[in-house]
Amino acid sequence: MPQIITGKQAAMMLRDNDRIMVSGFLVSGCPEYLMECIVATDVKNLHLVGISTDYDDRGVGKLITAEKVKSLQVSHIGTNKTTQALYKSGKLDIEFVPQGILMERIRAAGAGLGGIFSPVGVGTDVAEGKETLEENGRKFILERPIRARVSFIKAKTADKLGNLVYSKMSRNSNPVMAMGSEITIVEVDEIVETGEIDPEKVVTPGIFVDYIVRKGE
Amino acid sequence: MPQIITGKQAAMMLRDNDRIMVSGFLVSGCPEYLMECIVATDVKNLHLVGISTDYDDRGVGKLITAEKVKSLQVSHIGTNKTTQALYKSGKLDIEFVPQGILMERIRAAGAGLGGIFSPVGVGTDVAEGKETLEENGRKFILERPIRARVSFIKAKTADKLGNLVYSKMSRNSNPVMAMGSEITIVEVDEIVETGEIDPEKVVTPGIFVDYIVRKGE
Amino acid sequence: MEKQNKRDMICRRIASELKDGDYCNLGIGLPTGVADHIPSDMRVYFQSENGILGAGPRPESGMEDPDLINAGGGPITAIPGASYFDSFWSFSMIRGGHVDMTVLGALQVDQEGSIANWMIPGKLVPGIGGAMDLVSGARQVVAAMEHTDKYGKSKILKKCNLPLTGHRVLTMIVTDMAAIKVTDEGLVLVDVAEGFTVEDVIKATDADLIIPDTVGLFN
Amino acid sequence: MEKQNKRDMICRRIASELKDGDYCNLGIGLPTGVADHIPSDMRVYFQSENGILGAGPRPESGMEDPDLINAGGGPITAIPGASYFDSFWSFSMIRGGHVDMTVLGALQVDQEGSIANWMIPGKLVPGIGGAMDLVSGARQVVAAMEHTDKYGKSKILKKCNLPLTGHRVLTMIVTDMAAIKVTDEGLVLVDVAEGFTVEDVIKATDADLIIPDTVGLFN
Repeated sequence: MPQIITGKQAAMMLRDNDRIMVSGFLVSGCPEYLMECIVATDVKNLHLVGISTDYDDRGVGKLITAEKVKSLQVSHIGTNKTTQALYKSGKLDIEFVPQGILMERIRAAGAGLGGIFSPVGVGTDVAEGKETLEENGRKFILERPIRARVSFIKAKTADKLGNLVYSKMSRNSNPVMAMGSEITIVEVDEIVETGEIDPEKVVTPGIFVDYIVRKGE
Repeated sequence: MPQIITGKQAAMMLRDNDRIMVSGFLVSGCPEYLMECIVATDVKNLHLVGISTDYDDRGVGKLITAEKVKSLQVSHIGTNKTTQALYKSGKLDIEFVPQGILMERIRAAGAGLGGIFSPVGVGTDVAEGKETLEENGRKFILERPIRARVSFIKAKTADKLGNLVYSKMSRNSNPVMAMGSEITIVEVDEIVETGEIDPEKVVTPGIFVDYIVRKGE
Repeated sequence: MEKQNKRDMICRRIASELKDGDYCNLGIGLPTGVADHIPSDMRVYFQSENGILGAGPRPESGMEDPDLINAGGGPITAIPGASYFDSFWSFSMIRGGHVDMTVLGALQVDQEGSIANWMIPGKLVPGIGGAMDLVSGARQVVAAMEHTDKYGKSKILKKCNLPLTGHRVLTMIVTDMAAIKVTDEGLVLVDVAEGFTVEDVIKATDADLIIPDTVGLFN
Repeated sequence: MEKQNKRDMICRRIASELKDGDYCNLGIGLPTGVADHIPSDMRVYFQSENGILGAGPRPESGMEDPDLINAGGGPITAIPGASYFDSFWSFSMIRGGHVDMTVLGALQVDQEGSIANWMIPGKLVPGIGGAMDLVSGARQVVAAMEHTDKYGKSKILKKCNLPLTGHRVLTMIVTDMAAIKVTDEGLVLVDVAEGFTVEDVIKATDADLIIPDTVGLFN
């Protein structure tokens, strides 16, 4: 069962060199308030897992601009000039992961799998050094789980048991990131009473949520 | 885009020796009307993939009782005496698959994966002859995708684009089976106009559905 | 002791291992009774692997819904705050270590922490169901069982001889005679059931037992 | 020809490959235009990998929703019958062969059907995004691109020298000069763009082209 805490309390859970996941796709579904709370702390040298680094001044990009991040596992940095500059100057380590495979690797961690055989990137740099499997003439490469210590995610509504509902396309990486870390902290627009969300509509069951932060609090 | 057809038309698509998947967990979520339509055909020697074989006279058990099935990939047969008797007398080949791993293997087929490394059944008969992976002292076994030619699934409501909504716990194996076969045929209680299902509530998007049968038609 | 009393005692002892806010999956048969022994001031959320978190008690007669059933097919209800999901996510939840405890019946268990509960070759072949996933993934894996079979032979063995459901997966074994923790060192006798002595338990157990200085009592 | 006219021509030619009822994913940039050239009596459903099936056109100004965006971050709408899903299922859909066509921009393509579109070492490193998943899974993989770079050099090579996005994955290449099918035998010139001859295309192409007896025209 989750606890309701403040954004500051959430940010203070981080330690230097922590591995974190931050949800969202070009800001949609990103816990921006929590990003601001992290920027306000002294934490440094974070390892960040995310789909992209959003924009210089928006979304998870705020962590990059505030120089909180030393390494990344990410699928795309094209919308963030700071990320690109830091990468080119060698100040940021990046592992580029195909977007769907990033989701698979996080889900593998959250679902207790040892890895998956992926058809993506066979014959490209992504396949280098990875074990392969061949079946009916198709080649697959072994992709390992990606875990973190803390996931920061964003939902529209949580009930007090942590059941989550998202707004439209903002769910993107949220459901898998809710599973992939030891601790999951969700930023929400509103918290409703238990029982107010129809069991059919719950997208992320509360079992995956450890802490709830109401945006701005 | 799916086509609306009759149960008889759906059943007539089957050929002897076909591999099929049938959804449901102890009848909940099973396309029972389609089972009756298949029983009424001459098709034989089906290979059946499912969570269980339900009961002798209900659910997918109707195919077993009608002797339409020659082999099974299944997690549980304890509720069906006919299945157990046929198995003991050697008339039915069965591969027992742990229930969650059955879902993973079907999903792997539907999602283009070559396999997954599973922690389930390590050190048991299920692991026999399978490749292994060791990581941080934990062992995993390679589980291969399970595909079929036709999936028969059951939803509460479909719109004309094949978007599906399920009743309560009846979704069970439906969403993964909708992906795992070349052809997916869904039996529904009702068909509504396109646009009547809220995009947030769609559980199985229409892209996975090829044919829709209204129950009883 | 009557059979129902025995069962209640086993389930009560297992329920005492749960903490407020825990998520728990109960196997069919004997384990189902654990839900009846949760203290009223404690919130425990029951997961059923066929697709619900927040399973509630059996509905009143006439209110059964065929799409609200437990893993044994029996009718259940959904408590406020419940959620439905498909079997793919249900077992992801289970295997990924998100469920705090699973309680399963057993044909045999052994001192390595292995459990056999899915078949007796040539006789009983119900199949694996969700048990193999559950024992591989839940944080605590508890076997709920009778200590001996109908011939008085120990079901807690040095090594299981039936096909295994899980190899070295148990964290606890609770029977009508004893509560036993499974540790890296072996089976530790924690409590004996009222009416039995430590010696009784040792005598009725084929497996080696580690006997600590103090052994508790449960009833 | 003006740049916009060129782009329209490329997109129109690609749109003509789609069938009624198809599901299609459009990459950012040039490919986005394909949606504007679907005949009005044809239903094509657009998937955006960030989580929608049934993406509709840009909303009117002031009606933008930050949670309704395409893969490039631009505002979109949802058509009646649309569905939302997370990225895990979105890419399962893509990799599993459920999407009929993906259209992607390209820096280079080659006669083996390989495509490079995610980086120029030392210069441009936007990252992979969803492109690698898309080329590995969609039933038809179409490159939409200019035939030559700004120095007039062919972007259709014997072998790509930039890091690959996909190895032997393309089914078609459409440029401002030609529509080319990728086959097991090599690149087959299907159509030339109005204003060009077969000879023009051969001269502007580094890759070997197979020229069938009849070559069509598009505009």
